[in-house]
Amino acid sequence: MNGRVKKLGKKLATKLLHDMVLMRRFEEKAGQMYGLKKIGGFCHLYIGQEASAAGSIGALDMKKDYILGAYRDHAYALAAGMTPREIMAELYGKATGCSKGKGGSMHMYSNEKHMFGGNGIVGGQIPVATGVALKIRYMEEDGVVICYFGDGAIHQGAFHESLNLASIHKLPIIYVCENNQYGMGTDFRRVSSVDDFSIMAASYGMEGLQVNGMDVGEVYETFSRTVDEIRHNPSPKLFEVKTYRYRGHSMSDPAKYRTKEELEGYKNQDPILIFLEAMKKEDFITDSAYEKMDKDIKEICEDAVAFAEDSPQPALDELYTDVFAQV
Amino acid sequence: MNGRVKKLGKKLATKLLHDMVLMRRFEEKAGQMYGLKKIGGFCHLYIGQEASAAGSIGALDMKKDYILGAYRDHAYALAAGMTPREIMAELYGKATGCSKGKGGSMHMYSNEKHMFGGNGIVGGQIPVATGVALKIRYMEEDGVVICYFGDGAIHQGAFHESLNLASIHKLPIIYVCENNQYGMGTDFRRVSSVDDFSIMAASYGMEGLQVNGMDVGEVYETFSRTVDEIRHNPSPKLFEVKTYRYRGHSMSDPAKYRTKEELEGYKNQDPILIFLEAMKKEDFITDSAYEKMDKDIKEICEDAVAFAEDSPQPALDELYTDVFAQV
Amino acid sequence: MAVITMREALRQAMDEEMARDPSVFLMGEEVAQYNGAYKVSQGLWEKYGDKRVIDTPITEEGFAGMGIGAAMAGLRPIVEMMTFNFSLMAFDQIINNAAKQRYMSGGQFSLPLVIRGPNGPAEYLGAQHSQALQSLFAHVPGLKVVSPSTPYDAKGLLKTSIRDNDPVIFMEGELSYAWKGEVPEEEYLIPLGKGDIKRKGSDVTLVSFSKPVRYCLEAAEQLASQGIEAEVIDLRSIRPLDEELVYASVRKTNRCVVVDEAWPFASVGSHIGWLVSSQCFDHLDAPVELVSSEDVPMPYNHSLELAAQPSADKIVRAVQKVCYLDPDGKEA
Amino acid sequence: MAVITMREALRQAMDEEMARDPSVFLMGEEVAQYNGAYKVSQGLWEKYGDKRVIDTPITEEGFAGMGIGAAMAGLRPIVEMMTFNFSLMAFDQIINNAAKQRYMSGGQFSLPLVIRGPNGPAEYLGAQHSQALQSLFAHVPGLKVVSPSTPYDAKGLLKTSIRDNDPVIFMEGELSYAWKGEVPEEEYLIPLGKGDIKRKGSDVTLVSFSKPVRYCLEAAEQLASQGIEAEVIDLRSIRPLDEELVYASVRKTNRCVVVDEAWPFASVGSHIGWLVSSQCFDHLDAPVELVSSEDVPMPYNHSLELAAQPSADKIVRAVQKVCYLDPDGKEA
Ligand SMILES: Cc1ncc(C[n+]2csc(CCOP(=O)(O)OP(=O)(O)O)c2C)c(N)n1
Ligand SMILES: Cc1ncc(C[n+]2csc(CCOP(=O)(O)OP(=O)(O)O)c2C)c(N)n1
Ligand SMILES: [Mg+2]
Ligand SMILES: [Mg+2]
Repeated sequence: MNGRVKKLGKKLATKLLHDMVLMRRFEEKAGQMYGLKKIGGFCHLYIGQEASAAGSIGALDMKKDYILGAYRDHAYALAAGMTPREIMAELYGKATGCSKGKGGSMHMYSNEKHMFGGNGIVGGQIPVATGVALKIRYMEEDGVVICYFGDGAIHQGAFHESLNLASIHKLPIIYVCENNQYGMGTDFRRVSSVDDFSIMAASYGMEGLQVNGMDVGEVYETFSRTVDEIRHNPSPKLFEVKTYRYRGHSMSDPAKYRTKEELEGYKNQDPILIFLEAMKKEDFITDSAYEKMDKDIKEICEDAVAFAEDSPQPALDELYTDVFAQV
Repeated sequence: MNGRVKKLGKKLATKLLHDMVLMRRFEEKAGQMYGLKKIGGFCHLYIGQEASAAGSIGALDMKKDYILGAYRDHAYALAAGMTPREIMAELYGKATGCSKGKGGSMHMYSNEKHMFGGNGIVGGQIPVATGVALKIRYMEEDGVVICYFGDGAIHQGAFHESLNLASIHKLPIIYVCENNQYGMGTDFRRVSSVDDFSIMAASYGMEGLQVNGMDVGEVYETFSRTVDEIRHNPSPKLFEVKTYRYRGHSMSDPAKYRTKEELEGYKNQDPILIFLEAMKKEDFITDSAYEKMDKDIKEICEDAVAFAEDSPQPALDELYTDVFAQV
Repeated sequence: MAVITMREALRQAMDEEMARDPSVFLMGEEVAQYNGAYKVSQGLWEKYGDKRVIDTPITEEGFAGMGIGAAMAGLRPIVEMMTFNFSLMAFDQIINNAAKQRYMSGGQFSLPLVIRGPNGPAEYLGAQHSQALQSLFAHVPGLKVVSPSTPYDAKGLLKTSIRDNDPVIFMEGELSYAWKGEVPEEEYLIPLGKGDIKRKGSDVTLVSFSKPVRYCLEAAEQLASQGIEAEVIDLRSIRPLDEELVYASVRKTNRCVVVDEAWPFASVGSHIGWLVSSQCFDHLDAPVELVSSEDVPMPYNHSLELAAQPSADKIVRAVQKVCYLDPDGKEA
Repeated sequence: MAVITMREALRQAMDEEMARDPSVFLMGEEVAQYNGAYKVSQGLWEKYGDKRVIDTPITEEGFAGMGIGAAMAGLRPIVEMMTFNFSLMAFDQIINNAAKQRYMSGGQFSLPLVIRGPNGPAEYLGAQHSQALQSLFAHVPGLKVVSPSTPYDAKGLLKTSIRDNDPVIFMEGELSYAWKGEVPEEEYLIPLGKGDIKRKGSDVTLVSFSKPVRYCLEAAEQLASQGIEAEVIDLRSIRPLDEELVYASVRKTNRCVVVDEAWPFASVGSHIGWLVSSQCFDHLDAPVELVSSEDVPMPYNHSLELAAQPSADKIVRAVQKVCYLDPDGKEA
């Protein structure tokens, strides 16, 4: 890990650390506000998985690249450069939310920042992401799409259909199965006939790879290399990013289906913790600099909450807008 | 091939030959009646593919085993033991048809003979067949299901979902991709990222195999061995049976998408022709015995047509029956 | 009589039918070890084990089709959709196979299959997770569609549905699982296709099913205080539909409001609106009103999502309209 | 004016729009090298090549979703469903993504997407291949649904649909591709949401769309010989719906028959039946009649399948009914 951190260089490493801490603190705040009933419905937190979004989206150029994911989407939105304010306001259902309070936790969007949405339907985003990649190829651009989905989603037919389509059209897209070991309460091994999803790539004549999703350095390096390759020579890939979520599936899940030991085991390889340690060893960061970073980020999250609190509810006639282009 | 024919023995070889010739003559007759406008709609003929159905269903015990296929289903129905009369009458839409004239060419069914249907939706039968296999396992029986589908169908999401389900439940089912090289006018290589479909089995921790579908001996032997294995030790398999259809996709397809040479090339390895030759070499059949067999079969097909011609139309109130269990 | 929740009533129905008939089994996402996303299958896995309570991968098309095949082969599967929003993934299997196999085979196959799960608006979940989809299923011949509003009805109807030899789409109000009601200890069944008069009345007929029946009853209370006695008909099953019960009531009250929490266009609600309009043509004193959800995807914001749905207030206003009264209950 | 087929009119619309706008492209099964299963895309692949006329694998969910993504990113895809029967495989993508992305994103995304193909009863194909599925799409806010009955309308409406910034479900009568009609050489567009009076009349209003419009016109001829002048309204687009055109006519004729070749329950037809019943309540001299397909899966046998569908004769009988006449045209 340490050689890798050195290679990243101080600036980049600091950015990746910052992104992960922002995700962590933001999600903690969201969870807290949920507990205070400021936020309702489902709220799927990304805590534990930060290295995946930070490392992979960190390797993109969001001017030309695109991301799409499922409902556990706050962190992607942050990494794409959307503001904590507009994301928190969306969780609050406020008019200032990125989706005007009409989308909610599962539907973070920014056309401008190329975040093409969370999606509430397991697997539903996979064909859509494939279409975004088709547009890149059609327009002869050199962008890349990353499409995130879970270990539960990989069995959906939409996965199979999309990968074949992407392969025959040599589309510039990386399909990322974030295997956090569980789909709701189901250990992925119970509903899967294989335990290494990257091998599924072979059915589509595609490159497949397992990536350690607890190590942001490895994630960044792998994606950075791959994105570069795809820009010059478009073709789809399937990556299985091995990761873990610390919280329940959503806020209402007590997560009784796993042991405390298992959870603690993962927390010991916490992506932020180990990356911070490695950075310290490289003298990329000091304890006090980290504390400052964390403090600033916490303030950003507080500010996001304050912004959301103070923001207005959408007007009642917003109910009827945005159904069609013109009403 | 010859060693294989010897191993089959005269009786079995004669049966397989008979079954193939029956399919061929029946389909020729159906095509002829279609030309005479006695039959309308789509009519997908199986000519050229006979070794696949004859060899695989020949290896089943239709008292306990089951078959399901797509719309190119007349030959499966024959091999399952349904009568040429009820199949032809169904093509005519007559009350005496296996489905009372309500199903038609794509919907041959016999609950009694365990032919659980053709299906008009590409890939639609794959989950259904998986459920039939679930029933076998649930009831702790030792039957086996064969589910047929085409090279066009294998890309459907239903395929992916079903194979995973079958694998995690260790279901007794053989998924048979009859790769006749084309899905309608599309060469399978144009829409597929791999050219050997049997490798897809690996995504489901399943055994996969390519089988020469022009050689009924190889088909029979492979299925017979596999069925036996599954009866004792239930688990799903994926077989790609390489075959070829001589006619257009359906009666209305002029099949301009392939060359005459290609078609002739396959006709030179015609499954009936080569098997007949091999049987002759083994002294399992003489020319005159074959002529007699062929003549008898042609009479059976004539009889089926006469039966269909003479059969009554369904009564008009049949329109309203069979929607629900009781009306 | 015991007072239990809708959730518990549904669980009892499945439990009793599984105990009674070994060919009945349950499958779906999280139904076994997790006891169901909405805890409707609580305890069933512990009692019946892996064989009869099956956790599936997230593959609605695959396991719905698997249920269809198992039903054709003689089992009696209960397939849980975690919510009916996800059943759209399985739409081809349900419409093209479940609804048609009996017909296409000339009556050779029965499909004793129940597809059940929560349906209708939820809270703070947005457009993809908050849909009342009954109209899509009810449109299709070959499917029965049931949607109860009370624990008593839910239990009796689910038991009947499990014993029925046709595919039944059994839709449970996602927000009504905790609703309570009396359910007898002894066994009972409720036939499909029989509506129930949940409140007698002489001035207007309210026709509904599922969760909005409660809004109708609330509205009826409000109306009573204005001197209007509403008859509340709970259809309970949408297909088959108890048309005569509705017509008899409207021929008595001469006024009708249909309440359906689905979108209005080509809905069960507007269909009943047409049926009543044409079958009670000579009896109606006012046009049939439909109180539906607004014709928009469901928004996330809570005020907006409430505004999108039927409510007791909206029903009261609709009744006032068919009675030609202004909002104060005076003649308009 | 040139007389061309519906098939050719649709082809011209796509051709002209592809020539006009490089972001328009066509994809679907067999649309390119095979020129389309129903030859609607004849010649387009030869003209525009692999990039803009794309043969897809048989994966409706996959390529429909791909169209949605491409549209969100700025292209204008035309997705051909070989027939709409197969679109049920893509139902989740269409309902949960195409119809809702604009709303869920607070208006950030346009979806300039056309999903088109043949719809409605075919011949000798049985239950899975012979369905009129417009009601399923029309139920869902966020989708526009268009279904023309003449080559002229087909061309003008398809061009407008391709330029429209919302997802349009464009449904072509499978048995009407060879129908002929006049189409001008010069460019024209027809707005969505504008119905067309295909025949003027004063005694009864026939409301329909797509293929059955022709049956209405045939019926109107028969009725004219009995002294009944029917006004035939072709809705052309179902969503948006030209309600006012219908109401104005019914307020004039006081009688209405709706003709829809879909199943009756929760259909576009019964919805219009309810709309007219309630909006023209004071003008109707008889209940609104609906001539739909029978409420059964489509049988294969030809006599049965014809009996299952609307016909000019059935429409005549329905008109006689709303005019209180017996089948000989005498007062009943
Ligand atoms: C089609 C569909 N089926 C079921 C659900 C309910 N559901 C929501 S999340 C989820 C588990 C998904 O697990 P996974 O793909 O591993 O993603 P993770 O939550 O672990 O990030 C399920 C079953 C859904 N939203 N969509
Ligand atoms: C879901 C669906 N999509 C499209 C079709 C139209 N269609 C019928 S057969 C066919 C080609 C299938 O090819 P393949 O699976 O190779 O089978 P084969 O006809 O060669 O036996 C297509 C596209 C259909 N029936 N169902
Ligand atoms: Mg997971
Ligand atoms: Mg093929």
